[in-house]
Order: sequence, then structure tokens, then C-alpha cells
Amino acid sequence: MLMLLFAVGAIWYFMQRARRGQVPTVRPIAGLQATAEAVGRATEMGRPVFYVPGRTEINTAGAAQTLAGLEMLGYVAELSARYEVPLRTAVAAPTVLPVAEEMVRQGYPRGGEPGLYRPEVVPLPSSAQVAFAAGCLDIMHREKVGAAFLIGEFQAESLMLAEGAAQVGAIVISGTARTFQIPFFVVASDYTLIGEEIFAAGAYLSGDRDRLGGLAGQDWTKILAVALMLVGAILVTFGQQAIVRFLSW
Amino acid sequence: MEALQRLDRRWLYAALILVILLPLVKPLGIPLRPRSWTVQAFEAIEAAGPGDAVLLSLDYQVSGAPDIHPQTEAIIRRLMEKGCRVILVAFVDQGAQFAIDLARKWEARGKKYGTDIVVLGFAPGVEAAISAFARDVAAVFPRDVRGNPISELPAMKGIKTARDFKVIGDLATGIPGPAEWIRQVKTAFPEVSLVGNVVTVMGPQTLPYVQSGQLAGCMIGLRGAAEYEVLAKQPGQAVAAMDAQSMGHLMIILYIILGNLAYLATRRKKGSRA
Amino acid sequence: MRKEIPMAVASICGFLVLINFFFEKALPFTKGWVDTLQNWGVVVSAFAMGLAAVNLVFIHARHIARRSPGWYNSLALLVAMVLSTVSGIVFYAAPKAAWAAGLRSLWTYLFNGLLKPLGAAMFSTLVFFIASAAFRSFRARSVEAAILLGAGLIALLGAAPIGELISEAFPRASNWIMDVPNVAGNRAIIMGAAIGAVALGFRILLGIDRPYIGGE
Amino acid sequence: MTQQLTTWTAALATLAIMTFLFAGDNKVFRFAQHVFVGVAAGYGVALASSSAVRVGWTPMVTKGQWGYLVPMVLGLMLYARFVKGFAYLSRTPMAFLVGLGASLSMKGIATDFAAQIKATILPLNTVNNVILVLGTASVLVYFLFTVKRHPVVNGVSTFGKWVLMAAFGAAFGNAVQGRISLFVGTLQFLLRDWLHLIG
Repeated sequence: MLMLLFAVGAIWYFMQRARRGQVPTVRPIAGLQATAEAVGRATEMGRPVFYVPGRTEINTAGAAQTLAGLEMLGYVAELSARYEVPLRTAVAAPTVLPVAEEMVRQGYPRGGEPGLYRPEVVPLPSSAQVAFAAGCLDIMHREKVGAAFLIGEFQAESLMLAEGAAQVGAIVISGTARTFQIPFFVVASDYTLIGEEIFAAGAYLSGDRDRLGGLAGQDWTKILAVALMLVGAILVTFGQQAIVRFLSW
Repeated sequence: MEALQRLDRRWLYAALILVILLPLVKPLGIPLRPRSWTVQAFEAIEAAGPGDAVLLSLDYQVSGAPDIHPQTEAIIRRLMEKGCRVILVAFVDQGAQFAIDLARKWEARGKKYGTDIVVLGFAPGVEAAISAFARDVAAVFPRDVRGNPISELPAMKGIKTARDFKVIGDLATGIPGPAEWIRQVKTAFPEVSLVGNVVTVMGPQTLPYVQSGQLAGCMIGLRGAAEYEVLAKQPGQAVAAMDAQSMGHLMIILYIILGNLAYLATRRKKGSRA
Repeated sequence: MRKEIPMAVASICGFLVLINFFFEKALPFTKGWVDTLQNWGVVVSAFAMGLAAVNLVFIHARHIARRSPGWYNSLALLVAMVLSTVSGIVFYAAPKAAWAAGLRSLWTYLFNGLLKPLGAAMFSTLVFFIASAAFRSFRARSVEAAILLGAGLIALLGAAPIGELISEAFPRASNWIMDVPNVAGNRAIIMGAAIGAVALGFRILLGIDRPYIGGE
Repeated sequence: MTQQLTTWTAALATLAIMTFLFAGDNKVFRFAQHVFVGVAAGYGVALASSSAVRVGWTPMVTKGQWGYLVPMVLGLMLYARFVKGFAYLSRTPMAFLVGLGASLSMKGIATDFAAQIKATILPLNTVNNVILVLGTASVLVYFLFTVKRHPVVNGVSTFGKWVLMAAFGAAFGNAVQGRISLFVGTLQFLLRDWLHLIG
């Protein structure tokens, strides 16, 4: 109960603070920093960039991940316009398609030189996992992509996509919050955004104050947890049960 | 090594199939030692004596069934042997049919439906349904799958809420799983003895709940079923599968090591050229 | 009104559940309310389960009408769907009636002859994707990936009964990984997810996030 | 007879899926996949409607619990999304489900947060306990995003990342193990129930 109040209080407080302009800064995230490098390398090789924002619909439980994937797409679109490299995006869910197109359309001018390459958003079937993966593999092989981004909610197709990208020699940046798939992404790609990192990256790129404030509030709740754990453990070592009792209450 | 990298993947597949197939046909009989979390789960389920009611929630889909259904089979076999009352329910739609088939199987073996084993059915709504069920069983299941009012079933005698089950086992392939059961049931009835029975992939994320005492034990996948069969001294199909399992592990390990050796070799070659 | 009513519904339901969760002893009457809400939730969820099916009907009926490539697959899908819907409803509505015996065995046949083996087979092919990825792309590219692969190999060898034959050390190391670093790592993830759920829930109850609107 | 028909269908269905491995995406595989989606969807509809009748309709008509009219109407309103111009009607039932779901999952603050902290408060008298406490804490630190960078924080967070990777190693091992189990189960079915090669 107290915990809930603390968490909600912290999130509320930092959200208000962010709305007043005190926006928290987000720490550098390795996978995000590697993004520019990957797009740059694809440019050097003269190969297109390939992007998949997950396979799930926008209105399901995985929505937050899909959304984070789409925000990264906007950023990658900006980068590829700046480096003048073609961008291919494969989208599975019908509800994601218009949002993905919008992200690309908004991201491109930010990088200057709009209209040099027409970015393509390719719709693929989503209900059939294997068919979707096959469609992506086909694009990757045909276009010999130089960098592949797989960020969003992925299920078992994660393996096929990461493997396929590595086979054509692309640098692979992946990210998902599905715990089962993270290990496969880590061992099969060059950089991985792990779990909550995709939400933080999404919030950072979107610059949405509510979400950044919420992020800070969640951080302080975690700090409280760490403090309780450490102090509690030290006290328990000396036979003091105060914090355990406090938590049972 | 580079030639190895270009090997047609179908050879890899064929080798794997062969290696798993052989020990199924000709078992090697490698001994199996139960792990601590399975022993805890076994003991928690053993706490149910003759006449005690045990709830098993079959929250699994067909796709994960080969990994989890052997657990259900092994647990029910043991409970039937001891004369417990087994109540089956499902919060994932596809789990319900497994329950119906199991009840029919035990009926054919001479157990009485409604007294020894009963199938309540499926309820949609995930956590809302689990919470509602835990607080008032009859509100979610006024009748069983065969249309009998549950108030008339001897197996359901004295069962009003989740508290009235001696042990609850949640057999899950995803959501809902033990985490959801803990959230909705343990908060309302902390004294309930809950066992987490999960597919292998969910094992790692379920163990923290065993260490914290929120779960009385945990059985992980097909190997969990095999360990239970060993503990209950009734070796069955899960134990029979373990040799094939072992060989599969060895094969994948071999692939990973070969792949990484090739990777190191090409990297070294590139390095010496530069 | 088109936005306010849904927002109010989400907030009121949510707050009632939370109030009952924390103050059930002080406010015992909230239990009845929340029980009712949850029972309603079961009913509404039942209706929601049909949505995906209706969507499928639309998509595949269109494929068939346009004779688009592979339309016969769409037809097979719809036929399978109708058969299982009808026989399933009868199976549950008339569990004993003699006239329904044929449909009841059709239902059992569809489940055991098609649904169960197809689902199991589809997921069991995943092991082959792992096999080829193991061979081609599971690389210790970085320190992190090396730790992961090392722990993974030990876990894999220790979890196979044969690992124990090779050396006692494998199961011991594998159990240690499962019991110590795994519990630590997963516990932190679980805690992070719980805080995330609170943050999301809070925004939904206040109407800042409205996932139920979307798709205008 | 029916048993044999079922077993044969099941075996052929399994083999149809397996063709993907050796022939890639092909007609047989695609057909089997569509049939699967169809049966699964129909299965869901049948179970959902029977439970709507059991929990809502029956108590309403037999016991006069007319309150169940509310969720029934809400449930029907979900389908307004398929009717042009009335799609907004489906928002209210969605909001009901979302609000209920969100608040129910907030109970996790007790079981997945407070209880986990409590379980991590262990006497620091064994190496394992020390690793468990420091490991959990440092993974949490790794997932801090808005805290100012400081060498100590960075060090702790790197340690956290290693713990996390070891945990993912366990997840990796289990994922591989689980997939093998699924395949072994499928083979057992083919060998035992269909070909009768094993007992």
C-alpha cells in the first residue's frame, strides 16, 4: 500500500516537474548510440537500411513495445535521410501500417534532403508468423541490406530475422521486452536494447514530457527498492528484522 | 571451416532428428536426479491426503502441450492412486479440452466422474476470471462442463473459495501463469499452497517466486514431469523421453561450439591480413 | 461524450478494484461491487474473444471473393472455423443428448486430430531454427554475449541428465546459475515490470493514456 | 475406428508442418497453417460463447439476476467497431476491460515488488546470499535511466549487466531445452501412437 503510494507519488511528482520544464536527462543507451554507427556503415557499403517494428498490432498488450519500435523508426528515418541511404520498413499489423508511414514521413525531413530516396514501407501478412518472416528474409536477401533494425515485440520469428540479417552481412540492432526472446537477440545481433531500454529509448526520442517524467518516477521507486534491500540485508545480518516487519505490514 | 559454414541447413536438421530419434527407439537409461524445486513441488502436492481436494488449472495451449501435459498426467496419476479429489479448470481456452479428455480417460479406468475427478471448464478474462474464481468458485462455474450444478457434485463438497483446496497447481504455457495466480490468489488468501508448473522456457522467471516462498515449488517442463515420475516411483513417458532430450542438448551444444570455432578462425584470418 | 464516457468507465472500475484491494476490511461493501465487476469482466471478455474471429472472417472472405492467390487456403480456414464453432457449441450445450453424438465426436476429432498436432508440430519446428542459428549466428561477439553463451551452455549441459554422467560439476553449476544469478536477474526484471504496470495503470486510470480509443 | 482416423489425421498434420524444414514455405505447409488458424479460432468462439451462456445468460434467466444484462450489452457493443459510424460505441466496453485489467495488474506492487524486496533481504552470511542481494540491486541500477552518471553507478550497473547476462544465459538454456522437449514429444507421438514402434 505504502509502496503503491510512493510509486504513484514519485511518478506524479516527476511528471508535474517535467511539465514545468524540468525534463530529466536519459542516460546514454548503447544500442541507441550504435544506431547512427549502423546507418553510417550501411551508407559506406552502399546498401539500404532495413527496419522491422515488431509483428504485433498496436492495440494489444504488446502495444507499448510496438510504439517504442515506431519511435525508433522515426529516428532511423531521420538518420537515413541525413546519410542519404535508402530505408525499407516491413510492417506486419494493419493498424501499425499508417503509424509507420507517418513516422517515416515526419522523420525524413528532419534529416534534410527529403525526396532523394523514397523510403518504402512494405506491408506483410501478420497473422502467419512464418509467412511474415519469409517476407522479411526475402527483402533482406534481395536488397542486400547493410543494417537491420528489429525493435518491438517479437516472438519466435526473432531468430529467423536476426539470423537472416547476419547472413547477408548486415549489422544487426535488436530490441524487445519479451524476456524469452532477449537471449536470442543478444547472441545473434551486434547490439541489443534489453527489456525496459526500448521504452526508455522511445521516451527519450519522443521527448514526451509525461513519459520522461514517469521514467524518473519509476527510477526513484527502484532506488527505494535498492535502499530497502541493502539496508534490510545489513540489518538482518545483525539480527534486526525492522524492515522485513515493515514490508509485511 | 568456411565450407562448414556454407553447409546446407538440411543436413543439420537431419542429423538432429536422427540423434533424437535413436534413443527414443533404443533407450540408454541415463539416471535422472530431481532438482530442489521439483522436490519442493512434489512434497507440496504430497501434502494432499485421501479425500483432499486438489485444483489443477490447465492454463496451456496446444502449442506448448508436449512440454507441460506430461506433468498433468503424472500428477493426476499420483493423486488418483492416493484417492484425492481432483478438480480441473482452465483459464486458457485450449486447456479445457485436455481436461475433458483426461476425465474421460480416468472414467474408463474405473474412477467416478463427479466424485474422484471433475472438470469445471474454461473461463475467459484472464486475471479478472482468476480473481473472481478465487473469491467465489460458484459465481464463475455454477455448473461443470457436463451441465451438472456443482452444488450436487460430491467432489465439490465444501469448496467455496480458493482457500478450500488443499493444493493448487497452475500448469501454464504463458499468461496467465504462476505470476498472475500469485497476484490474484495469494493477495486474497495468503495461506493457499500454490505450485507453479510451467513450460521449460518459463522456468527461469518462475524460480524467484519459489525462493521468496510465494510458490511452494516449481516443476519445469518435460524434465520436471520426468523428475516427478521418479519421485512418485511411477516412471512413464516423460522419463522415457529424457535420453532423447540429453542427446538433443549435446547436439545443439556441438553446433554452437563448431559455429564459434569457425567464427574465431575467420576473425583471426582477417586479423592477420590487416 | 464519445471520449468522456469510456474514460469515466475505465477510471471508476479501476479505482473500485484498488480501493477494495487496499481497504477491504474498512470498507467491506466494496467486495460485493468488485465481485460483480469481475463477473461482468468474465462475460465481456467472452464477447471479446469473438472479435478476432470476426476479423478473420472479413479478411478471408475478401480473399475468396477476389480469388487472390491462395484463396483456397482462406476457404479451408473458414470451413475449419465454421465446423469447429458449430460442433464446439453443441459439445458444450448438449453434453448428453443423443442427437448430438456425431457433432460431439467431430469436435473431439478436430481437437485431437488437427488442433493439437498442428500446434505442437509448429512449435516443435522451432528447435530447427535454433539448430541452424546455433551453427551460424550464436556468436560470442562481445563480453556480454560471451557471458550469456557460457552460462547458456552450462545450463544446457547441466539440465540434460547426460551432463551428470560426464561430471557432477555440470548439474551443480547449472543449478547454481538457476538459483542465484537467474533469481537475481529475473527478480529485478519482475520488479521493474511491476513498477511499469503501476505507471501504466496510473496513467490509464487518470485518462492520460487511452489505449481503448486509438485507431480512429 | 474413430481413434485410428484421429491418429492418422494427426500424424499427417504433423508431417505437413514438418515439410517446411526440408522444402521451405510450400503449399502443403501453408494449407495446414490455415487450417490450424481456422480450427483454433472456431475453438475459441465455441468456448467463449458457452462460458458467456454459463456465467451470464443462465443466471439471468433462471435466477433472475438481471444485472448480467449490463455486461451482455457491453459485450455486444464491442462489435459496433465493424459498423461504420458507430465504432465509437465499442470504446466503452474496451475501456471497461482495460480499466479492470490495469487495476488488477497493479496488485503486482504487493506480490511482484514489496514481496520481492522482502525475499531479497537475506543475512549476508553466505556467498550466494551476497550475490543474490547485490545482484538484484545492481540489475535494478542497470535499469535506472534518468540518474546522473557517476563512476560508482557505472560500475554497479556494469556488474548488473553481467548478472543479467548470466540470467539470460539460463533463459537461453531453458529455451533451447524447451524446444527440444516439444520436438521429443512430437516424435514420441509419431513413434508410439501412430507407428507403434515404442511402448
